[in-house]
Amino acid sequence: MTAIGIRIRTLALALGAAAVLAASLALAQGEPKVLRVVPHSNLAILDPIWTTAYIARNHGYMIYDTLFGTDEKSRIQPQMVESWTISPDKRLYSFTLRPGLEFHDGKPVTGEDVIASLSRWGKRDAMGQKLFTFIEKMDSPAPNQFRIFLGEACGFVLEALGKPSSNVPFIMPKRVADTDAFKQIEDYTGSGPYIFKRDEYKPGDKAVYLKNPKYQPRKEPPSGTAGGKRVYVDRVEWNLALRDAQSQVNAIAKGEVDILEQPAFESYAALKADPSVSIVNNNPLGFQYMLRFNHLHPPFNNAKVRRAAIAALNQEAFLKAQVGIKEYYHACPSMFTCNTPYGVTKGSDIQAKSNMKKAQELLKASGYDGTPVVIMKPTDLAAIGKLPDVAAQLLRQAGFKVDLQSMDWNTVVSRRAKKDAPGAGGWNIFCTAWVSPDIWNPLTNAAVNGLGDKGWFGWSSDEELEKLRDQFARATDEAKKKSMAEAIQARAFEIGTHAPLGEYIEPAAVRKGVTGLVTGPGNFYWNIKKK
Amino acid sequence: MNQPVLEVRNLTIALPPGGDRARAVEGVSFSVAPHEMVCLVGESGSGKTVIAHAAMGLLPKTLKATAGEIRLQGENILGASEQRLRELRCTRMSMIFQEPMTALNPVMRCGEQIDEVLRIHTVLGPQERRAKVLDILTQVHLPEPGRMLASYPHQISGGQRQRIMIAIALVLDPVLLIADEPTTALDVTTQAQILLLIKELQRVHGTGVLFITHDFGVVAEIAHRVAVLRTGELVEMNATRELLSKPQHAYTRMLIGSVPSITPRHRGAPADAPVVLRTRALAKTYAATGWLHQRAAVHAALEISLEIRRGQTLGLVGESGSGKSTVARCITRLIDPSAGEILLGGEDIATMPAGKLRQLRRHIQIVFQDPYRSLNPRRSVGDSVIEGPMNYGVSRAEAMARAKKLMQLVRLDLNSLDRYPHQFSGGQRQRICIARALAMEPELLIADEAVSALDVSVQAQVLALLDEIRDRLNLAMLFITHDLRVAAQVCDHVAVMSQGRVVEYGPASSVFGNPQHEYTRALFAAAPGRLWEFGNANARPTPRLGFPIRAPTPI
Amino acid sequence: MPPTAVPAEAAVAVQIKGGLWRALRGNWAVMMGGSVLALLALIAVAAPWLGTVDPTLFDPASRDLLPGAIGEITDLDGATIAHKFLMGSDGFGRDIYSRVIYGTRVSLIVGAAVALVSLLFGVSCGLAAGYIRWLDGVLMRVMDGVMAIPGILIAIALVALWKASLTTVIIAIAIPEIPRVTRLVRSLVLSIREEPYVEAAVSLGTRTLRIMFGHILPNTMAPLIVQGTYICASAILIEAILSFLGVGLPTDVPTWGNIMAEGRVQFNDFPHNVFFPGVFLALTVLAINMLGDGLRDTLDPRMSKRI
Amino acid sequence: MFTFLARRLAATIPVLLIVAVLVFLMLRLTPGDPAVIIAGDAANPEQVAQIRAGLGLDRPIAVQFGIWFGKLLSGNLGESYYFKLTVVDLIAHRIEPTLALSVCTIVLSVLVSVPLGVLAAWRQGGWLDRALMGFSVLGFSVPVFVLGYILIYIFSLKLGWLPVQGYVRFADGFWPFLRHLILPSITLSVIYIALIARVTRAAVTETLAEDYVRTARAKGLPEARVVIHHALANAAVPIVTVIGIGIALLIGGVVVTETVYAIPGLGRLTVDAVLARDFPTIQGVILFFSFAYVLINLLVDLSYLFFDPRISY
Repeated sequence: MTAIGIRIRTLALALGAAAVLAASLALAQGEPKVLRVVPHSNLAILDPIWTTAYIARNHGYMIYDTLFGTDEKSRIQPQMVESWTISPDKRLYSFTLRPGLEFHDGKPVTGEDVIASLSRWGKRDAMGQKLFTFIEKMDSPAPNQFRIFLGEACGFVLEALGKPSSNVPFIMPKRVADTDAFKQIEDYTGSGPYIFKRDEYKPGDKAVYLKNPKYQPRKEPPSGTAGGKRVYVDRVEWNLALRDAQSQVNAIAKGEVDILEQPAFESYAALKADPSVSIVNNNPLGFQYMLRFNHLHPPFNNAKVRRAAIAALNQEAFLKAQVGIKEYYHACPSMFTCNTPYGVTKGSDIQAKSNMKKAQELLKASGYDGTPVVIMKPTDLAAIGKLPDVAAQLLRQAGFKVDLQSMDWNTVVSRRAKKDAPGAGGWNIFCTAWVSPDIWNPLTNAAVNGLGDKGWFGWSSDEELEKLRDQFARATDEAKKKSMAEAIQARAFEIGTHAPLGEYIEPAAVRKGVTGLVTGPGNFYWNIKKK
Repeated sequence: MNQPVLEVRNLTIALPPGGDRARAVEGVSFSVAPHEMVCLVGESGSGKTVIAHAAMGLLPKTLKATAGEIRLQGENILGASEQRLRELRCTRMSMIFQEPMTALNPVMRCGEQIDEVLRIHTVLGPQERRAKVLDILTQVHLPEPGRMLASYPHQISGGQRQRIMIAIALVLDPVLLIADEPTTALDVTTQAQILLLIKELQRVHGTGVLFITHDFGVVAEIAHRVAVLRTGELVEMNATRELLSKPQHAYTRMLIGSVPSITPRHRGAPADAPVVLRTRALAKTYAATGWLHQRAAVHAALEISLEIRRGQTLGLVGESGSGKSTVARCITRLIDPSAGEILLGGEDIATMPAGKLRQLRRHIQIVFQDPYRSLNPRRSVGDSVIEGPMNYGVSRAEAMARAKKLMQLVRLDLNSLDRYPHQFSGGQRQRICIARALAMEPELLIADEAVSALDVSVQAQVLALLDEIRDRLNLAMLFITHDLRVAAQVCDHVAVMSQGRVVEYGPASSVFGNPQHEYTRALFAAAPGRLWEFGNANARPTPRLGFPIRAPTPI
Repeated sequence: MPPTAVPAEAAVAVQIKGGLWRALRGNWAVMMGGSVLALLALIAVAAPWLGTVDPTLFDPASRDLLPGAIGEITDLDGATIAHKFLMGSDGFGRDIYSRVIYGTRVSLIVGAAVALVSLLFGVSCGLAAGYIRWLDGVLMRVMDGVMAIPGILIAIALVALWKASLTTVIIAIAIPEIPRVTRLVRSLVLSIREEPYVEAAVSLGTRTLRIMFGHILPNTMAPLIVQGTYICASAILIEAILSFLGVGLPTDVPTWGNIMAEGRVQFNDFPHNVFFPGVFLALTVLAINMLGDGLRDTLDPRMSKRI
Repeated sequence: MFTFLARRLAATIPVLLIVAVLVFLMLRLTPGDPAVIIAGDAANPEQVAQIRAGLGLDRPIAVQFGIWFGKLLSGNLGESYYFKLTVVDLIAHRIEPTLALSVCTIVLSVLVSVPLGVLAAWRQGGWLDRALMGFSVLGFSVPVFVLGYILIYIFSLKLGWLPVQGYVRFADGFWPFLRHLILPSITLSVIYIALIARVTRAAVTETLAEDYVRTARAKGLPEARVVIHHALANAAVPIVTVIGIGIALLIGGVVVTETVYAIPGLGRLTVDAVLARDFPTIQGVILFFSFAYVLINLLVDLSYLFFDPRISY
């Protein structure tokens, strides 16, 4: 037997022995209740203030708590705040925190922590920046109290503090909140219902949250981000590796995962057919697609061309192609999402009551000289991947020349920040999607503004629009706000800041034994029971 | 007493369809008795190797014995089962092969390769086996058997490896040993030792030996009886002495006639012909460049001073590794010499830069040994021949005309210019190479082992052609060979080389007549069949008693 | 090496010209592979006339139709025409049959172009490395460097980081292949350089350049052609993998990889999205590999041991 | 022996150096600006500029390379822009799945392909030979992910024997660890088996024609012994070589297999890093894979000593 023969034999023996030993060791641990969740994208950045990514916001809701919350009816409800008073001239707001609020490291939550958290939030969030233009100073007369002094009265203080979606004003310990707003925080101590298990966190693999035993939920039933955040499971695991749509469907069918936050539209047919899986619509307000023009460069530096384009972009075509499931989408003329306080329809006839022929006439009348329109198409983001193709086809039918350029989402994000001409690495059109709370308020809706260079990508600029928005910010009574919203939207449609492309919902898929999903603009994991 | 060990009766073996002939072997009958050495002799393709493999039951599936029988001590091999054949091999009959370099398993120690036979065929314990292996190693005169046991084939010389092969074959004392050209790939001196060993072992063990060869010198040296084969048929069989001196069949006569005689032919070369090329203290040293450790520098050629005159042939004779090819390649500047001068018509081309050298290259042309790799397979014969002249501005038409004339000179029909090398035999290709060299109208033609790869009969024709060309065109020629007989026929002057040095240099008659240097004498002594006078239709035993074969000290 | 007395018939040179075509026709693998490939090339060229529609046209109404269903397609100026979806439709409502047929074009172009580019660069580097001594060391170290980086990773990085277009994909797939070709050519050149017919050419006074291109290059043709077919086959496969990973050609460009990448989302329920392009892809790569094997056995039997 | 080791190691250093330079240049000369991506969508230009300076992207390329290479030598591969972790930790997290998958695949492939190759060579022209060659050409032709989906569809969904996706760490129990690796290993090893079987067949066919095999037969040895101890023993070097070179092919397959089976390995990490323009991570992972490739081929060279005594260093 030469050496090689001996080598192979001993290798085989070693392998066999290992297998037998291990099999006998199959130990059955006591089964703690584990909730296995597949979030809608990979959790990479853990600072919900530093980035507006929705996954970071969901992570925030797990480990942090908020002063106020927004219930299912979009009304602001107290969360950490016990009681608050507003001075008659509406320029002094003083709040008292409810008792028993503690951070994970055991220290009580104080006014100082709140002030530090709010000021860090105010530097990055759009609505926060607006609010801080009104704030003179903030102070904490007692450990469980804090007061906000306004230079001028404004009507959206509570709406800002209870803001449900991106850059949510989470409350962090002062030592963490003092980190510079443009550097990511390193410490993940919060006062929310779950504790973040930092050592088990592996980006791209999994994130782990343990139940916070000392968390004292409010009495009220849970509703949106308001109400009591009771926790019925011991541990929540986010599976960050499972992003292939077909594997997700297979995994939940086999019970290897409990919740799919946002299955792909194509998966719903299979999920509905599966008896062991139920579809739960936890975000009725859903999302709105949007098509943004680049106002700096031709052809969309001319308002008439923008309106001709809006006329051609009928929402039905987009929704049918991208979502495809009748009951999950509906056209909505409003820029601030339908059936929300400011979901007005004024000015939307340009899009709602138009057809291709009208669009072609408008385009001829606009003096469009045929310069090609560069549309950026993300290849790796299924949720909005098909919108650019539909836009290209519709615009071509309307008479535009279209150059559809494909790239991954990160290139889209980096290119839309460039102000160069479309030919030199710039762009003309890109599409995206917002969760309704981000755009249902004229102040938070990034697209509806006229700030020009300092505004959101696309840089639409219009003093008239800015004046209207400023008046809206100052208005305090509801009726006045509603009429201001109508004026803003009419103006926005008039100058064609962007084209809303319809709304849709992406309900979660949940294993039969899992109940108690909280409805709201994000995915929240309190109040969930698992058999 | 001696019932024949091996009896072959009208053996017929069929070739697969599409071969150049229907049967590899046709109705061959002969027998081998104990203590007897029978030689099967014939040119390549004569079927001698096929017969040997048939006897051992090693024929590939494509060659089937269709008639006749092969009896090993009465038992018919052709009918035997694979299992039975395995039992017989190495126990009753053994075989040794031609290429010692590749006949042993390179990744297995030599001792183990012998031990393997004992382990399979006997029930001896490890100690007994080891003793038996050491014993057979001493029988084959291998130095330090202990070290030999543990060494790998690549660590020992060709001759030693052939002795290991013989040890493997004879360790179980078979009655029949088949030797398929065992010494053809060896040096002349090593070949002599192996032949002696086989004769000695035959005397001791009484084995019947079937010896296959194409070299009549070897036949003369060791055979008791000889069978001559041509294209699968037994042409003639007789005792060695009768066959060599009175060959009956015309083919046998032709074969014997083609073997050049060892005594040089007088050529009357004028001593005062102008010198074409002279070398002074030419040397080539390969500095071994081990990265971390310095291996000794190898002196391939040292202090070589020769001269070649117009109309004459200088022979460069020596065993492999003696440096004769290195000298030739230095002269043609295929490799750059380390020292010394090469004077071509007065100019020293040893260190001349490539640009200037190119003008002088036309004057020296070379013909290589391997006919199958000397011609670019992708080019027609015509293009190969006219490539040279066209390099020096000769128009295509004129070069083609010259090529046609050369085809006639080398006796090939004109249309071969349009065909491709693969459509020609070895001998024909060598003629094309000669034509290609002559197309340059060189002053010096170098033949580097130009005929060694050819059959004896084809060899004779090419040598005759070279002679005729040398006389007709009054060329100077440098003829490199390891075969003394060929050197004797062709050369006017002979230089004998050993380990990079010229040990003897003079006119052929004096060098062959009475060699001065001890190495030259050993070389002649080792040449097989020197007791016989070849060179004409039949061979005569040389009147003077040649000196007996002494096993010169191994180099 | 002592001269071998028995002439070696083993020098298996290739029968040239007349004999070559007969040998090629005789080889089963070459015929099979060659004819399938020719058919695919024909399909690629005749794509518009094979009952196909514009592959990028889609109509949300005819989404996810099963093979053989009748649906409608809206063309550029808005008119809708009835259309029989032979291979069903994808998530956009595009006709899979047309996309697969047009996909043949892209895949064959990618395969051929990658093979050409890598052979071109590989041969020139290989010849240079084989013939020019000082260049050999430097060049081969760089080639080792490129070869050490797994090909797929280079392709992914280049395609995703440059803008995704046909040329980027071709360059990205070709770059990792170049070192392999270079090493093959270099080893061939080094062995052919030692052949007597090259030394004879030197002594005939032929200039170095003429020797390189007149004697050495022609004799590397056989192994190069075989290597070229293997590169072509693996290039088509890698293009499909790149699309699958979402870093390949833009999804509106119909390639088999794209169709499968988009279709994989509903693999269990609508396998036709992946099945038809998968079959075409496997068939093409199979045909090219068989052609490669066949060529290897006919052109250069010695080559067969170097896969 | 030691001199060879030193020399071979020294030879790997220039190769790794070239790999480092190539990877660094390849990424720096591409469009797409990581600073913008990291700044997020609502950031304004000043913020982007701040981040860009923070990451040192505004300095000339040569300086950037100097800094990066300096840190590389000290084992610090820099910090991932995208994941708030050093690249070394990131790789450490993600290495186990890829390592497990690769080792299983290599062991499975070698145990299957070498015997198959030897049998095909021994019975050359027979049905097994043709079947194997057919399988090997097919193995090269079928895309890995299609094969993956089919296997999942049959063995996980329909038959329910094996899990659909995911990876269980070895520490969490050997049997679940193995169960999660069976399907991915089979998917990945198909192409690797095709490659090794084809080379084994070619190498053994060649050694079977050698003189020493004929001598072995002339010694009356049983056929099995002739094929294994004489033919296969001499074919070991080309076989081991292709296993070494095949690693590059394997890494390509790992990336796809990890995507299909949702295994959080280095392959998947590379794709995510590339999509997120995370230069340090891309460089770190590619360097890691290249270093592994060079190391494995070094081991292959060393194994020559074991397989072929003629090769002495």
